[in-house]
Amino acid sequence: MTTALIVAFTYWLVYWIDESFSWQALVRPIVAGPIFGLVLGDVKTGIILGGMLEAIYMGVVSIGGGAPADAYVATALVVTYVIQGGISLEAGVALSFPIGTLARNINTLVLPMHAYLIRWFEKFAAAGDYKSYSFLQQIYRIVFSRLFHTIVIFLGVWLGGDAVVSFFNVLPPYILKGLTVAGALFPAVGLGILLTMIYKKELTGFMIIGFVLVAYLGIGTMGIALIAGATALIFYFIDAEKKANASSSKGEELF
Amino acid sequence: MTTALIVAFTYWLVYWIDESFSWQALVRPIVAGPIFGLVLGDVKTGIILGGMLEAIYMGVVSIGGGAPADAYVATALVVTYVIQGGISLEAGVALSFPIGTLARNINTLVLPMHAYLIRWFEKFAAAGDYKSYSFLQQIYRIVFSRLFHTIVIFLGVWLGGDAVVSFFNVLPPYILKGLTVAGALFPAVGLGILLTMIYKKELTGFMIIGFVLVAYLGIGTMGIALIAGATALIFYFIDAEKKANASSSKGEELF
Amino acid sequence: MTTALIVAFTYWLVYWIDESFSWQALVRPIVAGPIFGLVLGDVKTGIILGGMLEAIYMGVVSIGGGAPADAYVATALVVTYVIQGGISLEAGVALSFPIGTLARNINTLVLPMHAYLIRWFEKFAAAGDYKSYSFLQQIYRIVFSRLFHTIVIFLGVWLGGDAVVSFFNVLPPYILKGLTVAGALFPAVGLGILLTMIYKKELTGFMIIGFVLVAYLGIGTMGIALIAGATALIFYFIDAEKKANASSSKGEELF
Amino acid sequence: MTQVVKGLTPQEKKTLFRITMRSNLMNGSMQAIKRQAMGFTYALIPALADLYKGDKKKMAEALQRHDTFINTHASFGAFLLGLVYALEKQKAEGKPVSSEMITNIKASLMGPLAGIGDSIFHITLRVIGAGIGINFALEGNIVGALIFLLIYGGTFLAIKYPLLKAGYTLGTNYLKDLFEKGLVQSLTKAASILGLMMVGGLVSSLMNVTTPLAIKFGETSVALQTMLDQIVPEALSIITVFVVYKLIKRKVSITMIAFGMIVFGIAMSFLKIM
Amino acid sequence: MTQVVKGLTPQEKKTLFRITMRSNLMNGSMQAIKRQAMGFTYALIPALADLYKGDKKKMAEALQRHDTFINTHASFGAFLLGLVYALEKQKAEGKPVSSEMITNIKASLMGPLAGIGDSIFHITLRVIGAGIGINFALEGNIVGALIFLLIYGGTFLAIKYPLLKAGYTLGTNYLKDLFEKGLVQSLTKAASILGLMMVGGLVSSLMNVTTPLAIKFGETSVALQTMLDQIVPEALSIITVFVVYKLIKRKVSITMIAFGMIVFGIAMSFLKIM
Amino acid sequence: MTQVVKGLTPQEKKTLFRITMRSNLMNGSMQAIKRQAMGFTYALIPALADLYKGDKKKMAEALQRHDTFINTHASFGAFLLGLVYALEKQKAEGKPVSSEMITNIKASLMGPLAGIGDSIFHITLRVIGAGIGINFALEGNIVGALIFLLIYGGTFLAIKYPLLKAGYTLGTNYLKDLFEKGLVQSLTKAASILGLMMVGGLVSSLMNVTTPLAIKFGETSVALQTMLDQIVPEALSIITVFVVYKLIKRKVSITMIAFGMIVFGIAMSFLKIM
Ligand SMILES: OC[C@H]1O[C@H](O)[C@@H](O)[C@@H](O)[C@@H]1O
Ligand SMILES: OC[C@H]1O[C@H](O)[C@@H](O)[C@@H](O)[C@@H]1O
Ligand SMILES: OC[C@H]1O[C@H](O)[C@@H](O)[C@@H](O)[C@@H]1O
Repeated sequence: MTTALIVAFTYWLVYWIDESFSWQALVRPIVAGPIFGLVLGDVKTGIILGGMLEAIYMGVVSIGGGAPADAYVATALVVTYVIQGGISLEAGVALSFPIGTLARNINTLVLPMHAYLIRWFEKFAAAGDYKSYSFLQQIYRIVFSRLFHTIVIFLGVWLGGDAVVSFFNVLPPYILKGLTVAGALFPAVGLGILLTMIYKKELTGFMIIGFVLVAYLGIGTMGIALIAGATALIFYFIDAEKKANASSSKGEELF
Repeated sequence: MTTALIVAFTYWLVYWIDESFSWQALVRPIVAGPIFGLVLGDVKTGIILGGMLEAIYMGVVSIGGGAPADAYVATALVVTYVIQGGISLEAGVALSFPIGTLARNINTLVLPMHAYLIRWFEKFAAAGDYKSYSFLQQIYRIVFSRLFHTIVIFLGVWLGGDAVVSFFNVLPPYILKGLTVAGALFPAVGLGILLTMIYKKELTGFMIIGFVLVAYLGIGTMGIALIAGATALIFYFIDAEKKANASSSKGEELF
Repeated sequence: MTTALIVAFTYWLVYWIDESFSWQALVRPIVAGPIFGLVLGDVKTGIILGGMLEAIYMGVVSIGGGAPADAYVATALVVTYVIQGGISLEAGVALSFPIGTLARNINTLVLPMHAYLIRWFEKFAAAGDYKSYSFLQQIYRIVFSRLFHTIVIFLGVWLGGDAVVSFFNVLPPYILKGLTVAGALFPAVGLGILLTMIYKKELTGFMIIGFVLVAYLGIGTMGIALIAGATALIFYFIDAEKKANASSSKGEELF
Repeated sequence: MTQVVKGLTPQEKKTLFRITMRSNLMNGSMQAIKRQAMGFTYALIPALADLYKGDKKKMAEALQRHDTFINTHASFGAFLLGLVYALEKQKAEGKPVSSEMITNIKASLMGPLAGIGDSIFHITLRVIGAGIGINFALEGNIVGALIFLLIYGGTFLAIKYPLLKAGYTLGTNYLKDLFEKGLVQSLTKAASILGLMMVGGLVSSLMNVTTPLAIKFGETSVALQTMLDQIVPEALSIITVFVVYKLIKRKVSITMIAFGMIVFGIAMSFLKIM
Repeated sequence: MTQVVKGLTPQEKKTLFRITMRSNLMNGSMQAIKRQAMGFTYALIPALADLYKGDKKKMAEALQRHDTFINTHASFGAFLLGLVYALEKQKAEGKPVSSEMITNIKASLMGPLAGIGDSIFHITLRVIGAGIGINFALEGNIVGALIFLLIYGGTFLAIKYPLLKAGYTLGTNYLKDLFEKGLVQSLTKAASILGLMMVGGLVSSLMNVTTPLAIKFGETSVALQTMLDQIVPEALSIITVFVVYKLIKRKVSITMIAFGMIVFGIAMSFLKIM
Repeated sequence: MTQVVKGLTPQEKKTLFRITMRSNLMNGSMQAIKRQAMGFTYALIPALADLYKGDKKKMAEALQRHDTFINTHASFGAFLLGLVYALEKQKAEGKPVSSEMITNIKASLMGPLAGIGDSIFHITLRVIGAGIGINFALEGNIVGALIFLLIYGGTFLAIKYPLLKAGYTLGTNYLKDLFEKGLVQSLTKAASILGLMMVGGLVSSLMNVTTPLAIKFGETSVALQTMLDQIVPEALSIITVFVVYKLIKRKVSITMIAFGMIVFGIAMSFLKIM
């Protein structure tokens, strides 16, 4: 139970620090792995496992609030199971997937609580009480934001890896294979959310061009960023010039 | 002569079916080969020869009405010569080229007949007699469309491959080599016709870009189709917006 | 001293011929090398050395008047040093770099002289005396253009390679390495000058696209020239159409 | 472009279906003079019959209006059939749709549609289908032919009705836009851009004109083709297409050009230039 | 876009700095309902305090104006904070800046900024940082984590203040332009172009949905994936994104979609389709 | 742009030819102050002599008008000579062509033409010619020099007259268009687009600034260059060009910059940073 308390507290503290920058950096496996390794007395294993988990979770990022798995919870529990429970590194990595996917849904479970807190903010706003508004923001993030996650971590460590491991061992192989397949689909969630935010049918052509440049020419994300930025610049100035001409009948030119 | 009749009839029938969908599918060597093989009692040879001929005639397609060789006539005769005349597969393939090129010109020879039929259509149109117009369309395609081709096939089989082979055997090697060179030039015919239909000097730039994407970046036809479609979309919406702004002085925006 | 005179005269003559076409062709190492070899009695060495120097100076060109090294002076002296002074081909090539870089600055040293001549042109122009103006152009280019360069060549050959070589031999290795590093930076001079002449912030996007096409897709200079030409055409016609629509309220279309 | 018309009447549906069936004969009376003039008119007749049945004079006008040169892709042409059906309908209903308007739309869209259709079907899908099928065929496996029929032939047929409906929808719902905002022009231009980019690409992917010429000096030799490739790859292919284009513009017949190519090819091969 | 405001007053500087500090908590009270509504408002409070301190009513209006759904990248969102600060300032000074205007600008820019920020940080820099760092990590070297923090985390922090200032400068110096010439629209459109091109690219680089299905005929077999790749590579990835997009549009929850993917994945794996 | 003027008079032809000849001396009195001012004027004199022979005052004005800073590619500049000849002719005939107009056109086109000409000749053709020629040269074969002269030097000369004529034609036939429709601006913009895209490409193809620096931690080490390449390849080259551009804008002389580079290079090599 001491271990459970330590890991849970570390989970909360690191999240709190990371979140103080809206950073999503300390909570990545590659950083969080060593930290949990440190508090559990085996930094090296933490580092290595962090690297292994990062390799898997590299593409699982929170876009539009839509990460399909919780890499941070998975890292916390898996590092603990390996160091304390003595399961192998590989088994730990295999475990990380169902854990991460299940953990993602804590956010959904605590939604009613969040909905309740939102109403407080609205009250302060209506009263023009910006000081209380600010204060609540602090309370929210420190106390409520990861309350349940922390409890889950505590329970997960307390109940122990054995229970979890034995559970996954009885699963037929196509289940784990299926989770891998699902993993390949997950990034579509974030992209889908982004699309609902920015898609306009008139601009479909640009999306297709971005796709072709990567799929057919393998131009890489940075290359596509440069091309996209350049294209945006070009169309911005075309548009700006058009607007300038329209508003001033004198027909002055931007370029 | 029975063989000649069977092959000629098959030629006409398959063309008729294919043409009932404006399909240009059954008449391709890869499909027509097996069919002629079937009626001649050696499907397997038909299939293989069809594959070999398709490999050669893959790029010879009717664009703008401008195919430079008749792959279908070549397939009919070559398959027959190989199965019936006992010449080798390779010799058959070599023969296909001069045969296909010569056969292409049947269309030109029968042009006066077509010109005559056209006037009938015009008469029915002027009389508003759409039923006779429709009827003539059926007669035209069933009876006249491939009348001479069918006769040529009949004669070609009747006179036999030997005559044709011995004719080509006396040719010096640079002749066949020259036909290959000509084959490399042929696709220019279809492309040239297409250009006369769509080329506008103001859009030259787009043609160059399409060229560079394939010639320098090897992007493939489907990739270029996607890029071209995307570009067309972009310019369509730019144009449409411009038109919208021009027609409504209120300056409403499409995007 | 005869050699010095011959080499210096050759230098002046070849420059004069080349310059009669504003050519920058005869003065390239690959052509000038054989010529100096010829007058020094060893064409073969001249050809080979010319090739070696060209390989090094290939990227060193005069853009916007901004070549960072004088390949022609370097060629003249190095070929002479190798053929007459008997130093090795490789040593000659190594020498070419400091020589070329130093020689570049002769232009700066003689600037006051040029400034003086400029005023003569201005006088003739003010008088509408186009004949004298033309005459002065001839005098300028034949006599003054390379006067000091020719003297430098004369001195360089007269004093001999030994002096120069022994000078460079005492240099620590990082100096020559440093010159190579500088050589990699030099093309930035010409590009920087060009940019001051054509850069407009509204067109930055096009520059970025050009960069990406080469840096990420390795499209080559000719490919980029085609793409750039095509893009320019497209935007020219878009612009022209816009102008046409604006000037004629009848809304006639260019395309 | 492909919105579904919600309130398509049973009559419209029936007519659209009948046009689709008849469009199968688009290439039926193809010849070098008026190309698919009769095939196109034939396909349109169900629509004309609906609209002008009672009126011999209008029917004659309509038949004559369409019995003119047209050349387009047999399957993508369905889009044009749909659009023209919509136009004829508006015209029959008394809307200000002139005969010229219909003719112009046909003339301006047939080329781009041919470019798109030929690229997708005659070139891309046919080559993919044949490429996969040939391996089977060479082993004597009939599956090769079937794969080809599926990939090329199947899509060819499947696409007709949707395209026809899309054309009709566009013509019916957006006619006002199409004319008032000059969107037909925009559409034509966009289609031409699409077509021209693909033709540009096809010059490189479809053709491969090369020369074996080499310049020899002593021991070293330079292949002319290598030099050309360094300047502009496929330069000879481009020149060939350009020459053919110019010849056609000058009314040289296709047959003449094809024969010319054979003579030229034999000559070049005799001279060892190509 | 990134010109430096020459005459930034000490007060403005102080406020900008305080907004930057507070913007660190942008994701602080993130939830699925109003996302960063509170984080954004919290970050803006130094500005609102300056402008509306004396006036409870205006302060309440401003707080309520911003306490609404917003979702953007935590670091690129700083640009929006700067722009909104400038708008609020003009509004407080009596310029014709309506409440709707501010809301519209937020609504139209948050998506594009998210697209850009997510692409650069969540995807590019994170992957580069992790890619380099992982090698060290697998050897048990803590440097891996530090490299990751530097490349991804360092730039994340470093970019905030400059972006905030750029947004404020744009809002202050070019407001007239922005509105009169419709440049906000142009900006939004340009940002959307940027975002959409990157999303298009990400479909291919981020996803890799494939099928092991093969069609067997006798000895030869054709992998379905090979055929798909020849037609459109990553076709299955595109379809997946499109389906998810449609589901979200139809208000299916993210959790449902994620669970559905797991169920689907297991089913496909059971059936050996994927 | 390259239409042939049908009715070119013998006088015009003669003048165009003489300008071509004289344009060979374009770089003749090149110096850092007014660059090709005199070379350009010298080349134009046959035209000026035709137009203003009788009129000393107008001749003086014309000479002074052109005896000003100009810097362009010696061979592509011929296009500008042709255009200016046409403008001077219109002016001499009393058309409303002002002196400023001529100066503006020269100023706006000289840069783009330099960009295009330098890219094609100084860089592309020279590198191709040299690349092929060097192999011969290294074997002691004189053919290398000849190939270079042919590929680079031959095209350089061959292009002058056609470009001159194209410029003159454009100026003569489309002058009305050019001014009324603002096509000179369009032309300049198009030329700038062309030039800038090529300069963008040249940064990558012409330059290759790298660093051998590596960060070592225990056994593993990361090459800084590898990291840079993953973020933006040729990042150092871009920075170098940008710094030089800024220095030139701040009036630092080319000589200073070149010397600075040598000092910098030696320092970097001494410190093992580059
Ligand atoms: O997509 C924008 C934004 O959405 C949510 O706020 C989170 O997923 C962030 O990580 C992401 O940057
Ligand atoms: O090019 C359009 C069209 O032209 C002719 O009708 C035939 O060659 C068809 O195969 C082709 O699709
Ligand atoms: O850049 C244009 C032009 O500038 C100067 O005149 C010289 O460097 C030429 O070589 C160059 O072509």
